[in-house]
Amino acid sequence: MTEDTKFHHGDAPNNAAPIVEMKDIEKHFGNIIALAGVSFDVKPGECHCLLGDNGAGKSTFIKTMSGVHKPTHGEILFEGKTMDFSSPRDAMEAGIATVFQDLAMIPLMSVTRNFFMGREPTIGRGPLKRMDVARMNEITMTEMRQMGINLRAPDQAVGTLSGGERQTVAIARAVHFGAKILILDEPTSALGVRQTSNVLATIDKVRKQGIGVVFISHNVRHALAVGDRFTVLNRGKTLGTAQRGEISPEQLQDLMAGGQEMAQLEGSLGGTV
Amino acid sequence: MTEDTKFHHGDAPNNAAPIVEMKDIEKHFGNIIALAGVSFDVKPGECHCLLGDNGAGKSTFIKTMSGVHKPTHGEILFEGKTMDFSSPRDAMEAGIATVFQDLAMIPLMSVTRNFFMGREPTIGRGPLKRMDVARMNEITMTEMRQMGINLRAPDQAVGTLSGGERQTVAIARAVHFGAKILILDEPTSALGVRQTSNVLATIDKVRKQGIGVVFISHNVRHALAVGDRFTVLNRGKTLGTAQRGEISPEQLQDLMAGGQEMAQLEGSLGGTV
Amino acid sequence: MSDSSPAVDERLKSEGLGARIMKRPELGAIAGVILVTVFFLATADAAMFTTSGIINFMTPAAQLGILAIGAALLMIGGEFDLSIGSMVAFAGLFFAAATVTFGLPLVIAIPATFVFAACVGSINGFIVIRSGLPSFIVTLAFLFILRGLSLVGLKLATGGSTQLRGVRDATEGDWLAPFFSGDAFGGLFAWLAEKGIVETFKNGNPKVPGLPIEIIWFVIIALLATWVLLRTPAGNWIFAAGGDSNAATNSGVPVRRVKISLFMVTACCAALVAIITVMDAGSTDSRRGFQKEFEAIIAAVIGGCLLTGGYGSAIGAFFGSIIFGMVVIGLTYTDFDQDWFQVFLGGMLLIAVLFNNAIRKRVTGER
Amino acid sequence: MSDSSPAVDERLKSEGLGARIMKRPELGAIAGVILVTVFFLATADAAMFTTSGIINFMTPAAQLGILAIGAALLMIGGEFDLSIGSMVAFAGLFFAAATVTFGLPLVIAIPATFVFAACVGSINGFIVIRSGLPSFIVTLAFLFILRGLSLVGLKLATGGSTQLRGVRDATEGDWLAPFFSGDAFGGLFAWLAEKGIVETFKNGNPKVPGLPIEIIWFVIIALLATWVLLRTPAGNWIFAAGGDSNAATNSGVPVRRVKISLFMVTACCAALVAIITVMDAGSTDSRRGFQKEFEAIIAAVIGGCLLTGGYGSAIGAFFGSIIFGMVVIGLTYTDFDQDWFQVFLGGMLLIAVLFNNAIRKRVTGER
Amino acid sequence: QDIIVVSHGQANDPFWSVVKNGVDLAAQHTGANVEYRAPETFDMVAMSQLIDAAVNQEPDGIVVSIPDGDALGPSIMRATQAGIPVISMNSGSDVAAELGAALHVGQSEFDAGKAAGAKLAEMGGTTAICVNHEVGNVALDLRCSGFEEGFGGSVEVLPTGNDPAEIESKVSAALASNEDVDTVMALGASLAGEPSLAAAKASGRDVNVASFDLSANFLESIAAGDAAFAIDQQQFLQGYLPVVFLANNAKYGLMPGGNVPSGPNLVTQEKAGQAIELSAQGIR
Ligand SMILES: Nc1ncnc2c1ncn2[C@@H]1O[C@H](COP(=O)(O)OP(=O)(O)OP(=O)(O)O)[C@@H](O)[C@H]1O
Ligand SMILES: Nc1ncnc2c1ncn2[C@@H]1O[C@H](COP(=O)(O)OP(=O)(O)OP(=O)(O)O)[C@@H](O)[C@H]1O
Ligand SMILES: [Mg+2]
Ligand SMILES: [Mg+2]
Repeated sequence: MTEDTKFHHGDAPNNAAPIVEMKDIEKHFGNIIALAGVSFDVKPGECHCLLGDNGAGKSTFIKTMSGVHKPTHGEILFEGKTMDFSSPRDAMEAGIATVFQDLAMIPLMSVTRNFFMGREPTIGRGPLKRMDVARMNEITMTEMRQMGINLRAPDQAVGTLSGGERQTVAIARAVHFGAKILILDEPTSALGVRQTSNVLATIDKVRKQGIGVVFISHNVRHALAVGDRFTVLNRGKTLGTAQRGEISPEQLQDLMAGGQEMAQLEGSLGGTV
Repeated sequence: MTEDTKFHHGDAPNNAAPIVEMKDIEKHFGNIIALAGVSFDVKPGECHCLLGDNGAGKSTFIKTMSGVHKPTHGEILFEGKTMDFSSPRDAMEAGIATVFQDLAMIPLMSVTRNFFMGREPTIGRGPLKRMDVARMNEITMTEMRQMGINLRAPDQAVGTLSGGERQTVAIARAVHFGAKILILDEPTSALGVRQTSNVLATIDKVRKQGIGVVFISHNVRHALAVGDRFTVLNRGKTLGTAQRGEISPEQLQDLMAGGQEMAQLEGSLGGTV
Repeated sequence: MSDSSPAVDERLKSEGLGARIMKRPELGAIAGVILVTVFFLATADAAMFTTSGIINFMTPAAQLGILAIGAALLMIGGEFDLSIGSMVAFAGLFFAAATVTFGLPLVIAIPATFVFAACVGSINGFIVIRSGLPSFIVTLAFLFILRGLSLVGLKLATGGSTQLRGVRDATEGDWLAPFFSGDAFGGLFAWLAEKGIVETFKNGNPKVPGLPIEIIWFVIIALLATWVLLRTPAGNWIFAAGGDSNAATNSGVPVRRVKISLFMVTACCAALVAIITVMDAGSTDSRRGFQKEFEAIIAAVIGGCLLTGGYGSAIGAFFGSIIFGMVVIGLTYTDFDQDWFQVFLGGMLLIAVLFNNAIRKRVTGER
Repeated sequence: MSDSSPAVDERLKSEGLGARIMKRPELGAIAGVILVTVFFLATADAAMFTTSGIINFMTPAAQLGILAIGAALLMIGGEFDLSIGSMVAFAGLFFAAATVTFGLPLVIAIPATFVFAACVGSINGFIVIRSGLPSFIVTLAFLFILRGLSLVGLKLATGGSTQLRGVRDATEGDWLAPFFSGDAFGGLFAWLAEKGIVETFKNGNPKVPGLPIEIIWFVIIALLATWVLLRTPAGNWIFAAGGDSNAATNSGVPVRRVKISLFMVTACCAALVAIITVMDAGSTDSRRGFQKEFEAIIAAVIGGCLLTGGYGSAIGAFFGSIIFGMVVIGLTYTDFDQDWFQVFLGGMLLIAVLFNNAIRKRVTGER
Repeated sequence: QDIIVVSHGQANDPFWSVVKNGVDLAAQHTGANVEYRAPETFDMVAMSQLIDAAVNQEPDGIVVSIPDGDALGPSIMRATQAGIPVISMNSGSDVAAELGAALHVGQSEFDAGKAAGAKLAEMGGTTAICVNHEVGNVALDLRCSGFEEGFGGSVEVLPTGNDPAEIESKVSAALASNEDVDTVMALGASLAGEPSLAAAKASGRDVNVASFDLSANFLESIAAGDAAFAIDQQQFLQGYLPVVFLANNAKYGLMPGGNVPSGPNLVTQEKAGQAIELSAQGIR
């Protein structure tokens, strides 16, 4: 496992003001405590990795960031101002685009319709204002091809796509609409090797444009490949945040496992799973 | 990337009769050709990896193996006899357990009920025959703990579990019921590092018991860690099958990418994504 | 890999008894029952909550409830049956014709009716499964077909009338009759009346001759259905089939068999109601059971079943039927003008369901 | 990364025009229409397919269809409205009272009726959204409430009767009236009759005085709804909201606003039917629109809408209504014993839907 | 005094709303506390339960309609055995006495149908349709079969729904497919009579349309000579009289000695004018 990558890191000034700052977020579901006080921020142009064991609360956390859940307790600052997103649409309009772990796609609808869901481009005006279907189809096919997926047709129903194709639609959509912050919840989990490297390259690209990226992954290697900072969650709490270079892959992997010992595989996987 | 692992490989005699043999399978959905003639077999005690790009047809292929789809063309031999599973239940009764990519879980039902869905243990008899709820809960908790997940309660609805927790339920279930063949469609995609190493260790364990394992993954490292043979699919066709040791990780990765060039990441990920 | 489960998970808040109870869909509807009871205690004639009054509203609730429990099982299993109302008429005709026209004894007529109903139910189920059409449209067709056949059959059996009478005479004295008609525990009630524990009319007759048999069936079926749903593999399959029939099939649940069986069970529930009401009324006509499919679904939904399947309970349907029965009959004990009846009926239903929902959310802390 | 898309993907078989057409849910129902037409061509009196016969069955089909299209939009959006039938009665009362009792001109009465209906619809929607209860149960409550209020309101407006008359006198001569009542293209039809293209009575009058205005509304609304569904962002949101409201919300679709708007649209469809029928009949009574909610849902489902939401089309509902209207009216043109009416109705519906389904599967190669 | 009326017709049915108006007026006149109850649809089982509910309240009298003596018998007998005076109205003249009812106010549906049939046959009808908007409702079925008997000629029952537009189309269809039809008998004036009339007019043929019960619009058509006649059973009296009887019975122990026939009363062109106003007020 090597750390010298072709991506350039650390360009983002460490002292830039964060775009989003989450302070001491708690989230309870009935009697279940999913988050027990987590603080986190994202600065422009950085890729902040959120890591942690299964069930640590990563998805719950980014869902409060993108307006899906209201935090039970805690404060969200967006560009310095207290924010209270009442719906994901609000968050989106503020410039936060998210790839959810469950992808948030409608299986019965076509790829194009899913791609532009909620933000359809229109042409014409007055009563003749309508979706620009031709452009929508074209954008969809192009963006998907850039991610390494050749769709047969833009009107195939998402429910009939393969797992990786579907995930790619969600990523391409978020990238297309991500204005200030791009949140990716395990975006590469179902992707093939080619698509994965495209996604990692894309993360690097959008970061260079000054967009803040929140990247959740279970793959230490993917995280280290693109991450500038690493925050590890465990059982609803933060275990700490590390800068790139401050921490070794093995240390990071240990933290991600929640400090518990792992099965006897170390050797076979060259240190990191 | 190293190839010497702690698992023992190649124990299964290469000349053992395959448990399942699939010959020249084709599958069409309406006018979409998902599989264009794929042959494949699994022998007892081996882990046969099925690899390939997104949309290559891996999931479709294993679904024909586990009785979900009927092949449009081709033959399935189970223990030497032509088999025509009319439903997944038939396949299951023959001893094939599957973790589907979409997990096949009912979100509104509890973990325990999902775990035993279709194969509930009972106690009592006659009209008093009933599910052995206490035992079911206990088995569920134990099996999940073995995979590295501490559930809060066995009656939590699966829909409220985290992505990785949910995937673990599906894996634990298949392992618990897998009698002759265990099919795992990207089982580690949502898992944390600890859980992943547990799953890989589990694959090794069941293989030692003489069960044939079909393992689908996009992670070359995971495949190489446990695989005995590797079959690569591309656009609905087989690119070929290789024995462990006959092929280098880089070659394999190239095959999985469908022979197309990858983004400029090679360096950063130490050769394999 | 070997970390032992901590005795108490720090990620769980402790939870009151109330929250634990209210989480069960089968008990949520109780809040509605209580609200409706309080409302009628305040507004209705005191006669409503005497023994006879309670039995009076429990009788229609029980008849509806038997259907509602069948409908609830089917809804949990992910399907509808709109033909149960017509099935009541059709099975009623079959049963009445068997006893009156063909003079069969109950011991033959009753099983025959059930078998017959189950067959029709399985046809429903078979078409739904084979065609992949929504059960809504298939059973809707049977709503019309069975209703039409009841009319034709009645005219055949009676030679032109749409009413077939004489069932009471035909079944009188049959040893099976007490299980399907009349009142149970008549002696007990007479004794209670003597002791002054249940009310009597001015002339001394006990106001309640006994516990109507349908109430007993209702309770038995509710318990049985609850047992099946919560404690047997079949129950697990029903939830699974309704929750996501694809996932269930892929996990090895025999979804087709489950669904067809549920259609048969629902049809048998309709047949049971048909037998009970025909024997009680002594006659049948082609309007019997009219719109009962609708009311059964209402009761099941009030009781917390989801229309989309996979969630609900038999006990919920039990209380849902009681709420519905209480509101419908209860309003007649109040002084409201009949013109306003439907307004109140709708309002009460809405308030009961909203209340039940609000209480549940509050208690379980859900949002 | 830069592989260009191959001109023809080798993973696609070529596909006939038939398959491409049948894949669209909006056109699947055509097979049913054709089947029903063929059936009646074979069995019914020739009068059924004369111009006057066609208009005769198209009129109820159109009235139903306007409701069905509203219901279809709502169903695609994932909700039900069981109160549309009662809404027809209630909006009819409102409209009749506005014109007769208060003597308002149509230019005020009609918009007022629509605004009023939209308000009631939004109340429905608001309760559904806020409480999270299934719309089935909420709108069911409004089914009863609105029906009851229509009765109470009628008695108030008339001083005791359940029929409010005089609408025709009150609206006669109003310049807006021709848009909502009577027949269009009267001149054209007279001319056609003269030329012998449409049939005439023996005395030379054309048998058809014109095209009933509801048919024109029906077609316009079907086209409009199709346009909205297929070509506007709102349509995309409707499909998304019904397909998976969680996923839609998370993707930034304003699901609440979409659903509340749909409830308002549906209520306005009911109001339109109310205005048309009240002006045509010249009177309204408390039974107007009875069970229309049910028929509207039937028509939408025949036309391919899924009850679970997220799938369907307005054109499907259009053809579904025509199938339903044709079967209901068409059977009167046949020689079948009318006792068998419901049996045939159910059977025809089932066969039409099965046929349509089978054809679609065959053509698209789906299994 | 408390008096409860249980009928099989819904309050929003135009026919029964007139009965209810009669009940309400009687309540005013006698000062009794009267309640009107009916099941949601024509449902004998539900109706028997409503009677049971009424008996439980031990009123001073119960008024019932009896469309099915078998189904309602036990409930009615329970009332009479409990010493509650019962008067039957509208339907059930045949079984009323047997069940212990003090008397019956009403007309036999069958006889009314027969009278109408005879009258229409006399007007020259040979082929008729009987528009039944609620098939299986025994009261309506009886009207049709009575009509069939009285009419003598060929009669076809036309089953329809509850929707005026549908009824109009169906009558049109029936007229178009059988050129011989010269008579249409509707079973309810506003629901079926008016649309039948519209269909008959549109057909351009000379068709006699008659209807059971009254509605203002239909009466106007009778007055204008478009419709033949309407059969009025003066159901206002069926609501009014029993309540008055029972109130007086409770007060003074008085009760008439026999059944009161409230109809039938054929409203023809001459008599229609006067009925229109009353019908618009819900009295006829
Ligand atoms: N709606 C809910 N109701 C109850 N519990 C919930 C709900 N959503 C999440 N949880 C619980 O909260 C915890 C955190 O879940 P979350 O999905 O945030 O984990 P995660 O870190 O994303 O895990 P993974 O890596 O497996 O995706 C889990 O234990 C889960 O069971
Ligand atoms: N039901 C279906 N209808 C139409 N096309 C389908 C259907 N199921 C799969 N396909 C298509 O078949 C191809 C193969 O799909 P499959 O799910 O087998 O891919 P996969 O190899 O599992 O990919 P991934 O790695 O992304 O999971 C895909 O292009 C998909 O779009
Ligand atoms: Mg997660
Ligand atoms: Mg796959």
